[in-house]
Amino acid sequence: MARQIGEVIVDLQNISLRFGGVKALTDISFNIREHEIRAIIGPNGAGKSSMLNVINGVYHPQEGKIIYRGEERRKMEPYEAAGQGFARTFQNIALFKGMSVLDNLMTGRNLKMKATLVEQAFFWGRARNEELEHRKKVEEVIDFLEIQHIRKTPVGRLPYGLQKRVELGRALAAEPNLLLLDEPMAGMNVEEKQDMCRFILDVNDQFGTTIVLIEHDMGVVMDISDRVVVLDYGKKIGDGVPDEVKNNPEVIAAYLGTQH
Amino acid sequence: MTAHIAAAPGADYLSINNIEVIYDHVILVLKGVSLTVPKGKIVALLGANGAGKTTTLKAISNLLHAERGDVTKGSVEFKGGRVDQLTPSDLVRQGVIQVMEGRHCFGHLSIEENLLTGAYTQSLSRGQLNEQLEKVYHYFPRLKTRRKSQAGYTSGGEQQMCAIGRALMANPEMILLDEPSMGLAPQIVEEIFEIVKDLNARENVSFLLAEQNTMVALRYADFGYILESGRIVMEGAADELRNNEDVKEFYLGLSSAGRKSFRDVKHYRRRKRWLS
Amino acid sequence: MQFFFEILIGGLLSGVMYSLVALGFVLIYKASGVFNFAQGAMVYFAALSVVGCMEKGAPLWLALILAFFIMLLFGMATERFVLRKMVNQAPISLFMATIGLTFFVEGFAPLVWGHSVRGLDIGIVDEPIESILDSFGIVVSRFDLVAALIAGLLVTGLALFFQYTRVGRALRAVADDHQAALSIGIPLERIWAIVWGVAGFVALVAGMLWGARNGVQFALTFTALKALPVLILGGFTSVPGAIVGGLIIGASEKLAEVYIPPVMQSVFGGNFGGIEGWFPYVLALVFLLFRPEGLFGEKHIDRV
Amino acid sequence: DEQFFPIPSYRVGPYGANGEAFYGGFVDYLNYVNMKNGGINGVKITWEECETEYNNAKGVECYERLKSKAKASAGPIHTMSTGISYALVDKSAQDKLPLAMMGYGRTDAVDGSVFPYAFPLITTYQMQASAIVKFIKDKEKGSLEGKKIVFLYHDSAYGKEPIVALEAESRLNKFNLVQIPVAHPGNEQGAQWLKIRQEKPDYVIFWGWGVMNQTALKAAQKVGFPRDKIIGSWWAGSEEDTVPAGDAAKGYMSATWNVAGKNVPLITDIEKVVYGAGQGNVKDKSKLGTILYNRGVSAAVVSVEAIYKAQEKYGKGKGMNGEQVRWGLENLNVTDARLKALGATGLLPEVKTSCSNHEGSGKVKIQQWDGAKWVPVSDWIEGNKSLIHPLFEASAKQYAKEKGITPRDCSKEK
Amino acid sequence: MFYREAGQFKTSYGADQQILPIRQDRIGMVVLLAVAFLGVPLFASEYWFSAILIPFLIFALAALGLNILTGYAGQLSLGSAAFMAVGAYAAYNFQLRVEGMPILVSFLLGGVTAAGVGILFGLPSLRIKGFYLAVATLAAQFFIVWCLTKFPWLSNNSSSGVISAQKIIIFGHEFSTPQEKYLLVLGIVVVLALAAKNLVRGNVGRSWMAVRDMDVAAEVIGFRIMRTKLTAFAVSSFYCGVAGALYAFCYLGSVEPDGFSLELSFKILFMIIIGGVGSILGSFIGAAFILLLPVFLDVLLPAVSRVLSLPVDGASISHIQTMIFGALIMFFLIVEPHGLARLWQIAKEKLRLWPFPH
Ligand SMILES: Nc1ncnc2c1ncn2[C@@H]1O[C@H](COP(=O)(O)OP(=O)(O)OP(=O)(O)O)[C@@H](O)[C@H]1O
Ligand SMILES: Nc1ncnc2c1ncn2[C@@H]1O[C@H](COP(=O)(O)OP(=O)(O)OP(=O)(O)O)[C@@H](O)[C@H]1O
Ligand SMILES: CC(C)C[C@H](N)C(=O)O
Ligand SMILES: [Mg+2]
Ligand SMILES: [Mg+2]
Repeated sequence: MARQIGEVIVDLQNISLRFGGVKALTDISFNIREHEIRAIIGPNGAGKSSMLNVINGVYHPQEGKIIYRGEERRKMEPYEAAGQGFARTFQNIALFKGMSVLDNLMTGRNLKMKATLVEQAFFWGRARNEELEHRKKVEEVIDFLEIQHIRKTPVGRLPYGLQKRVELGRALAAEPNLLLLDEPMAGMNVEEKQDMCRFILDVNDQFGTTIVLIEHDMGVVMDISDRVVVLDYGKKIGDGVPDEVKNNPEVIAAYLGTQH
Repeated sequence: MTAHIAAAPGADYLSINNIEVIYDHVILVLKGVSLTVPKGKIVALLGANGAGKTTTLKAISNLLHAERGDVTKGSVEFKGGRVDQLTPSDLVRQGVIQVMEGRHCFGHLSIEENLLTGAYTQSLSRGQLNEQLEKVYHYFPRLKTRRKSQAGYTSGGEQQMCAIGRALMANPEMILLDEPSMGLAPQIVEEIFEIVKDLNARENVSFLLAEQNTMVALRYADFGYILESGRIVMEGAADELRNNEDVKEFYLGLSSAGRKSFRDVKHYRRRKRWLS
Repeated sequence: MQFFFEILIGGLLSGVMYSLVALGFVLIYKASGVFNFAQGAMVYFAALSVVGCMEKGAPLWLALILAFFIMLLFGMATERFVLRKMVNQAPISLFMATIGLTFFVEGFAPLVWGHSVRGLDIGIVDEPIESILDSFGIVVSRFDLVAALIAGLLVTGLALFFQYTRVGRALRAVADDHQAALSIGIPLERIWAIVWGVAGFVALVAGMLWGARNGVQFALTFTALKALPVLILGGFTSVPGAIVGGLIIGASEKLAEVYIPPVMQSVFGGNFGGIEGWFPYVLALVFLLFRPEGLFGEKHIDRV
Repeated sequence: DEQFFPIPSYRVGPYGANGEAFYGGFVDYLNYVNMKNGGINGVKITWEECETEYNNAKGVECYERLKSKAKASAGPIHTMSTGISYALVDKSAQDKLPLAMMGYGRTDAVDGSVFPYAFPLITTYQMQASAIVKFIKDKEKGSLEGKKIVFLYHDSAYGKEPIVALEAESRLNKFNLVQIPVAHPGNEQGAQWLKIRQEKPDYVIFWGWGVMNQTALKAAQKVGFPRDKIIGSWWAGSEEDTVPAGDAAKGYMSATWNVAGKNVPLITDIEKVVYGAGQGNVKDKSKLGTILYNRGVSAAVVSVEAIYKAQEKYGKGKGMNGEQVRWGLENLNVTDARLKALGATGLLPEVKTSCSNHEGSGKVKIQQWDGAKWVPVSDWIEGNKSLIHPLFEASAKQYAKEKGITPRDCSKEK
Repeated sequence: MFYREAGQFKTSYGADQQILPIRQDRIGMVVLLAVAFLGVPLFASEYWFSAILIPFLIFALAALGLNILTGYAGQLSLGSAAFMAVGAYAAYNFQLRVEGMPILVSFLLGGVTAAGVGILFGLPSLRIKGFYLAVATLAAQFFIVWCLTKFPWLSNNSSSGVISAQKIIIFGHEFSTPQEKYLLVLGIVVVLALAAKNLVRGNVGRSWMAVRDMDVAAEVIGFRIMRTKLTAFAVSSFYCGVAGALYAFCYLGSVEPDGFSLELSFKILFMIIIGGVGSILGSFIGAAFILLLPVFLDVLLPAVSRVLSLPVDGASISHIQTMIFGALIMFFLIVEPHGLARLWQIAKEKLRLWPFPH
């Protein structure tokens, strides 16, 4: 394999998160290494999505530390996380429904645009150059995901699977170094999942992007991830390479069931 | 295309005849779809994203209007009578209920209240209601533990269970299930299909289910239809479909060499089209 | 001090009058997620119907009953010709449709009943209660007390209805998601007809009291403007919120009107009265900064 | 020939009921002139209405629309709204169309040297305020010293116009003036009246409009303030205000520049001639003889008189254009004799205008509501001209300066 | 001529990102502008200028402003008239108090002042959403108008709060006839509309729409919600402010605070809803519709009643008009909740497919 799994970039230590009485996460620790594909699995309501939300600052855990590249991260807002190169997709698609695919992808590049309001109003100077330059980048993403034909379509009109792909594209457009994917393959058939896996692997491969992946399809998880962490009722019950996890009896009991 | 399944005696229960659906006056989505669901059977409606599965189900349950869609041709019959002009609630009273794709729980209501609204058409006594509730909780114990939570704050999977449970509260004879497995953990998926099977066997509930998870769907269904770009391209008994080479390759991810790892699939491989 | 209490009590009581109108908004919002701007126009229409029927010779009680049926009919017609066709549309479109409805009613009501300004005598004089005036030196109007009583009854009834009945629950479900409500068989048409009927009834009560107080005329539609801050303060979805919000707004605006202008005058010079017009809104706004969903409103759920 | 009247009127909206009565009377009189006399010296009167809803922007829109039809001939334009007339003052002068503001609008437009095309005929808010003070003073046996008067007003251009005058009066007569504004629309006056109750004034001068009027009367009743100590402006003194207030209105007084009732021969004649022929403009005949109806008739009477006057100068039997009518309005002389001939004795005061005085009268009556009708309780009272006129003359001068207008020299006008 | 794009290939992203990518549309726009600048002044009557065209342009500008806030950034506001008032009064005062202030700069500063006030009243939007925000913007509506009546300095101590706009003189030329005013307004509106179009298709526009469609996701992507919303309030109020200044200077000539009533705010809201929320074109169509409809009804109804010789009195006609106005609004919302601009778009889509139905 060409890519080299590197240092720990995000280290989560003893994270606990509560919503009123509901304990979404209890004392969870695990880490994410550079360039790896890290899967999070677990039954419904286990706290997987909440974990992602903690990582990119949507939720602030009551307890625990997040170490980012060796330094403890202070409480940060999602846009700051974005500034550090975190991008993500959502479990319930969170595309901007009223915009075209192209515009959705362009939003991914907002942090790199610097033109002022007035420049933009007159589409002049920096505004014009930026727009064209970033359009080029976005077109690369479009090519990569093979969504050329729907470039100008409002995303609301797209079928579910394509929306998922566009959402991935939006995250990619930001050229992230950490990509958080929340069930990117839910609601897809096998063929579409295969495509999606291909995209994820290629991103990981070509750009070295670190990926955190939540997924319920064990085939996918076992095939493409490097390490898997298993949550159940907010607690960590397993962590390791796929084969280890697959044979962990606790994981089998809580999540996989007997069929797998 | 018009070839009907050799249906069980008792004839067609639900049948759709050659319907065409247009959204927003311009977007033609279904181009003449016909299918039937015999009484007491489970029929799977398969197909890629955007093939029109959801649209078909909504055309049956009359929820299309709410999306500015229109059935412009064809008809829908249930128990021998046309139902395309009924309101959704009349249809529910007749026993046909749809579980919508994407959960659609009532976010501000608690899980239990969500379930109770499902029994709206049923005029039940307090006792009967509780019984009904217990039945649902029996199927989905997870819901019981979250019964007092506002549905909007429960996890994706919990909401999915809530939506299915809510439909069960209406004691339906026929359920249109749209992607029940989406976002559910594997063992819950199995559970849900077990529940489907159970209801089907014990209470003779018929199902029309739109699914992406072809593997599971075909395992539980009696018949299957495959929809592509708004047309039915293949139909047959479930085991027949399961053994069809094309279906195997494109919907089950199995080739003659068995299951391929997701890691090894090449992305230049393009789908074969039956129609184009 | 006595003056202060007088203002306070007067404010609380007129707040109740606002609550009455706010209640109509809450009902419809809670049950369908529609922000019904036409509530004010409905108050006008209801009051006009009462005096209209009376002019045709009906005694008050009969006029009230007739007006009730008229409002019921109106509610049903609204559902049939407008709302039904707009199921599942964006809230703002529905909101605009109700503004359209407002215009319609503002033209329709006087066309039918005539538009001269009329009085409405419901047999309660709006004079200070002597006994209170004598013993405390405070003016409390009998009329306002009656209004408060009626409002209290309405609120209790409606609150119970929403929380504990099958229909009440269904109404709340509809507000969350029209399409899902349809999918499980809640008959939106009927539900909406019911709600609009009830809202019509509330409008009738409000119209009767406001009409008796200020005369029956076009300006009754402005009662809506008094109700809006009450509404956001109490929370769009809360029946008790409407009453509490009304009390807070009523009392504070009166106190503000009396006590703030002199202060401003001493700072800027000039005459600063008339702050009643905006004070409730600013108060509500400040309030919202701390509780964005109002006192008793439902929290907005947004999750990823 | 024809004489066209552009009428930007309002019959819907919050003040629709008032507009209906006023414009009903106005149009009825025009019709009456046509039916009874075959027009003005044979010139048939035509008119077109446009609904303004008492809304400024709509008023301007209506004006523009009607203006194009008023090229050949144009009667005075009555907007019955201070706001709209403010917006039209400049435009009408530019278009050479006479703008009548009978009992409303800019007080300083009395100065015809600066405002050649604007006519606050008969009387203005400031003169009215002064007249009311005079009335009170008479009641108080000639002295207001140490008295307290509350001025309760609609917080708009309308309500604020008289403030200067009242302040001047309070300085002159040494009474204590307390100003209390009411926010539009004025359907809540709890706080204001409680404050009045606390202030215990001797009188309340009341400048309300629309729903504010009934509400005030009801609120006064609620706090037990005697109604016969409240004196309203002439826009707060019509049946539309008192009837809905019921008992609460009894004893309330207001100013007016026209009387109510059908005992004016002209009104009965209109009823006979116009309504007899089924050509009446108001649907609800009970409006005939009300304050606002009669006011509409008086407005029409003065307008028609101006056209007679203009025809005298520019040619009998011809339609008069805006400029000519303007001259007519500026040289009005409606004497009691003339009023008598019209059957309008006592309906309105005598009017005599000139270049420097576009008001022409400045007289009001005080009337009182007896529970069923308005009864005049005074004769024509003239405000304190020497006090008030300098006030608006100064204001007019300032306006001229701001706008770069060179005032006409009135001594050169004939 | 067929309305097709066939045969028009884009060879650069620049070309693809043009405002009007289809050639027929571009030609149409040029023709439209030529007519507006050259044709109309030749043929329109004075009535058309001062009663229809000027207010149309001004309202379209205000609607554009509101559309930026409500349509693009998703913040429902009922206070646009107040921001117009700020613009009008600010421009008036700049003219009045600063010697030799060029009028166009006054308009601009009027807009800037309104933008400042807009930001102030936009602050609550960070916490308050939806209808709560809408009602809260009423605070701006009532408070601002009240301030303008209460601080006489703002209206140069006019006893009634009414201001009369100064003369419009640009480079020594006085714009006094309706025709000249029309051209001035048209010029300003065209420039600002173009700027708005540029904004909404650029990064700011995308940030607005992102926050509108899903604020959490927008923040996760890196947009700062606060800055985005406040920019929207500022730009929107700027447009409303300039519109207000034009309203006072080029249309009414004199205004009073009460003229900028809630009713006016609603009217502007109507325009964008009927025209199309989130559409620049929609603002224009909406303004035209809302302004012309009453005029049309005014002319039509009496005519109809005369033809049918129905004995309807003036008041009834007015009432019927109000009814029809309301009914039509409901009708359009039912037929196309996304507004007339959307209908136009659908028509174009159909035309593209023509003669095939789908
Ligand atoms: N409200 C709508 N307006 C316009 N087009 C729509 C609408 N809903 C669906 N479509 C279009 O109709 C087609 C079929 O959609 P449908 O949702 O029925 O597909 P599906 O088979 O259920 O797909 P999925 O597996 O993704 O749920 C899609 O191309 C979609 O873009
Ligand atoms: N904002 C919130 N407020 C209250 N409870 C919450 C909130 N977010 C999550 N929860 C609760 O925390 C628990 C974990 O939720 P989470 O969405 O992380 O689950 P998940 O593992 O992603 O499940 P799924 O696979 O079903 O998506 C759930 O019980 C959920 O109800
Ligand atoms: C009838 C109107 C002229 C009175 C009104 N309030 C005004 O002066 O504007
Ligand atoms: Mg999740
Ligand atoms: Mg689907």
